[in-house]
Amino acid sequence: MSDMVHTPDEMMTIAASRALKNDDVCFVGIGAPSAACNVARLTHAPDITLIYESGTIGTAPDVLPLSIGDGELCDTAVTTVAVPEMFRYWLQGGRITIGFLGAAQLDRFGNINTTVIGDYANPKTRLPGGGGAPEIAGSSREIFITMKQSLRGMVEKIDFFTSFGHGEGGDHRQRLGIETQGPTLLITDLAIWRPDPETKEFTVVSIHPGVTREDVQATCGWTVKFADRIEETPPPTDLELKTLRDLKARTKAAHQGQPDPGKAA
Amino acid sequence: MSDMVHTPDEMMTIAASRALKNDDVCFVGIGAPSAACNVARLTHAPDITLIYESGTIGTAPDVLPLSIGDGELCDTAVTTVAVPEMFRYWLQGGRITIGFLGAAQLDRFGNINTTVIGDYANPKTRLPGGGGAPEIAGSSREIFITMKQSLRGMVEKIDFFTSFGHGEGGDHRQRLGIETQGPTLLITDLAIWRPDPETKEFTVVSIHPGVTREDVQATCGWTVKFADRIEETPPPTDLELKTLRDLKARTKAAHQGQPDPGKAA
Amino acid sequence: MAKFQPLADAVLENLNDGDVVAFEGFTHLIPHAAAHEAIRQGKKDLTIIRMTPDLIYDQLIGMGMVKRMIFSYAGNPGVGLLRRMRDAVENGWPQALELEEHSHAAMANAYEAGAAGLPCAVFRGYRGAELAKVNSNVRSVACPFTGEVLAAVPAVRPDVAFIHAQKADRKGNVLIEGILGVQKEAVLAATRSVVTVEEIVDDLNAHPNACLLPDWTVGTICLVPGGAHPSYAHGYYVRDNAYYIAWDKIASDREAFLSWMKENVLDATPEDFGGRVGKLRSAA
Amino acid sequence: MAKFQPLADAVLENLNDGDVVAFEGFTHLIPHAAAHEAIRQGKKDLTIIRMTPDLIYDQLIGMGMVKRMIFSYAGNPGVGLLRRMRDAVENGWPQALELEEHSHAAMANAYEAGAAGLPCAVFRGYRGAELAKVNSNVRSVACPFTGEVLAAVPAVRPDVAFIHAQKADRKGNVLIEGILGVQKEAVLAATRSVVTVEEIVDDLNAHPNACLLPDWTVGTICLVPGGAHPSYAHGYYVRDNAYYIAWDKIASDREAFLSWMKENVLDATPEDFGGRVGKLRSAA
Repeated sequence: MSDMVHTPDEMMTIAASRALKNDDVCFVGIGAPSAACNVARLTHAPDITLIYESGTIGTAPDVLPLSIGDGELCDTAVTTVAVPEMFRYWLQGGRITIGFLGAAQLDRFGNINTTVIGDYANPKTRLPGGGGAPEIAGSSREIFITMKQSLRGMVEKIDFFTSFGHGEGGDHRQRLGIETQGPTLLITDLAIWRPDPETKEFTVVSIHPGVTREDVQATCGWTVKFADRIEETPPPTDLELKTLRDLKARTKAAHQGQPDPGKAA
Repeated sequence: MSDMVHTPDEMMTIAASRALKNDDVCFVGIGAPSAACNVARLTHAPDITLIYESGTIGTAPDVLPLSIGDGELCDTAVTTVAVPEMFRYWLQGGRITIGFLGAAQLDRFGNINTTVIGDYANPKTRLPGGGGAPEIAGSSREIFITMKQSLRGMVEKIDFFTSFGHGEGGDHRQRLGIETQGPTLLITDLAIWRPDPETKEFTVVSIHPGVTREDVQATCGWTVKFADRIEETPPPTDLELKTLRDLKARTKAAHQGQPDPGKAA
Repeated sequence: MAKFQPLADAVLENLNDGDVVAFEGFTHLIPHAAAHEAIRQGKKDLTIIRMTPDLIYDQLIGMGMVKRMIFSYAGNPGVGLLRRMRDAVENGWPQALELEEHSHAAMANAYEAGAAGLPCAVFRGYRGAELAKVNSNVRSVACPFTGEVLAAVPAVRPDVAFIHAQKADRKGNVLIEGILGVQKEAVLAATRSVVTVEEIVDDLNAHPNACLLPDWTVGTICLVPGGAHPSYAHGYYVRDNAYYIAWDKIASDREAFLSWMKENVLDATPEDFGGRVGKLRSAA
Repeated sequence: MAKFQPLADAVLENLNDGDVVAFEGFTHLIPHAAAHEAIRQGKKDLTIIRMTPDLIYDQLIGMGMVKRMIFSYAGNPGVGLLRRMRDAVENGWPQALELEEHSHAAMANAYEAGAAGLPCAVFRGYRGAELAKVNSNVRSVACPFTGEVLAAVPAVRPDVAFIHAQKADRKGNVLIEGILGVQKEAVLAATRSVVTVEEIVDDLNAHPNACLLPDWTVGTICLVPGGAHPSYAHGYYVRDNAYYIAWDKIASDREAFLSWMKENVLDATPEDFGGRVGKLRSAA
């Protein structure tokens, strides 16, 4: 256990990194998933294969990319393929073990919205959209989701099904002919959740150090289901925390050490 | 006109080479088509783009390849793509102006058989099969055919429709929804043939020097149609003949100057 | 056969009001200079296509040039939303924007199908995804062997595609290296194409299997060093991440946006791009 | 994660009687050594797949190991017919051979679909071609946007694929350069794979967009210098065209064939391939 005080965000990223195995092949989204995947690579999973949808396969960036296509990803990749090949041979081909997604809105069954808040035709807020998520959710063997808890984000009913998790729960995936497992893990800044084997509702199985059940419920828009036996997430180790912070520091330096647009011209 | 005596085979290759333009993009078959395309490149069409189905685009071999994938093709190509891309982006994509085919059996409407002699299920002679021909015939803007005349080869009825020319003639291609022009030129060792604008039957429009109408009919299995006005094919020029012979000589030296299998082990 | 032209002439000859146009690039090699030239020429009623519309699409939309956008992820990657696009979708400013929205897999397959001369792309996708319900261009076919229902979307076939590449040779063969995106597909799928390049060289010295567009597949080539800025050109200059971060603020306000556009686009030229990447070259 | 093994062990562990197997190569990099090892091990009842079955398929068929062949062009390229295959098809010697015959476009698309995890490939093909009438695996789908009828064939999904490549690194990443054929697709489409290579190196020094199979996509790697002979390995040795020409005569007679096979295959080893390419190296 680390003597350093860690933030909930750091705990989230580190808990997510621990779920990844050395032989996983991860399709990595930007933000928390990218940090978690690279912390795993820099600690317990040195041979993990990280794939970004820009076509970089087996990449090992020294700093986190701001986008999914920074030059660093290609420079350090085993190979870089065109985007149609990425989606056909690599994702649809069933080669991804873990698809790592974030969410603007999430429901208890792991369905994700990153498209619109409000009505699709007349949105209150137009979000970026699904990008790779609809097929990442369908073709990866398992889906891990990571997001910070909030009443706005973890909702009873999402406004738009950008990507399908367990739908209405139970065997809904199988009924649609989807053969992959779907969301098997949710890591938030407060807890670790796994789907109930029967209902597929996300269930809290581990709570991060210093967090209470009440905290978890207070930042979740649905009535939280807790497992019979709940563990306490082991706090970040010194190595984990140092690795994450060093990575973030290198990233910050890299992203800010360049001219700004007002002066560049 | 050349003082050198040329063979009918040479006349065929050179007549075929003349039909190619500097801005053509040719999908090249092995044998006479390959020689004709390279003679064109080495004489009047230096910028012609030659594509072999092995994926080599814009190739300029110094010797004729024995196969469609000799190393020379790749060494001299502008680029080399994988075979699925070749058939999807380049042939099916409609980028080929001239598909150049040979034939084991040919009928008067430019339909080609390279699959079997006799019945498909119980063939008298099993030939190599179509390879790229079925889609070359469909996706190239025009098809040129080159073959030596013989009663065995130019037949009333081919045993198998490996690739579709003008079918039963007339608008048969359009009726099948094929938008490309199909066979527009047949060059044999005796004559040059073009399809009749209406019936699409191959019609002799030019006869090679020293060849008679009777020669053409004697080596063709259907009743030959001759155009109202028939030209005499200009004989090979010194440059054409020298170019072709030098190419063949370089090719022969290259293909024989290597160990034979009995001694190699 | 590729033609060599100044960028202004190439845009004038190739991009018309009402065209379906793709300024493609996947984080890498985004054709900013070409889009800025289109903005200076004030083209109208465009249908713009891109997997990842980002800053230049925000700019085209904010300048009122676009009636419809076909896309799969409209964000400022790693930073946030596209505020000019949001303003058009949410408030109709400066004009309403029609959206045809897909997933990345659908768009990538649709470009591939366009390059391959097919009318549609067939893939495994959209299962349980609600886009299939709001986009009538998401349909399906059944596999005639297994019965599996697969998704189908129309092929992308732009009137004109703009891309930025590292190099062309003097004949007009174009080389792209690094992150490739769907740029080769965009050019092969389009009726016309304009390629801006970092440099024109005697010999590309290309790997035999590199991503290369032969000269006869390319319409026009324009020499515009720095023309991908603030995105990057692998081997030439790095991504100007600070610019992307700063864009969020510029685009958040209509007046700030318009005055930035006047200063940095309307009153600028393609030649300005070279200077913008000066400090970014050393890190490449 | 790729495993490094002697070829005999790799064939023993990966190829079973009754398997659907592809020994792929498109003129370049044909896995002769792997096929010869399969012949020495006397596998039976194989279904063999290949776009361009040539000498090794003639040999597998002539040795009575094959019940079915899926292919698109069965010839000795530039030389003529495959005489052992003809004998099987025309005379049932040494046993009957079932054929599933396609066009190149169909096979290339079927490999692509196999690598892409699809049940079938969709393309524009077979129009007016009689193969569509004699092969029940040529079907069609209608484009749901234009109504155009497109051809469909089942994806190729071999139990095991054998290919030959130039290099692997010590981790097991495999590099292929030059004429690429459908080898990458064959490995990605197959359940198991064996790759013979010319050499194993510390660093592939690969171009970022080269054709590369990451170690975790490859089953087994075997070091077999010369293993593509009489085909060639770009950068290592040239094609032994004289061998292809000579094969025509060897294969024309059953006894000549069998005695050649005994001497050159049954009584030989993978290590013999290195010697066979000795004189061909200098020309590469």
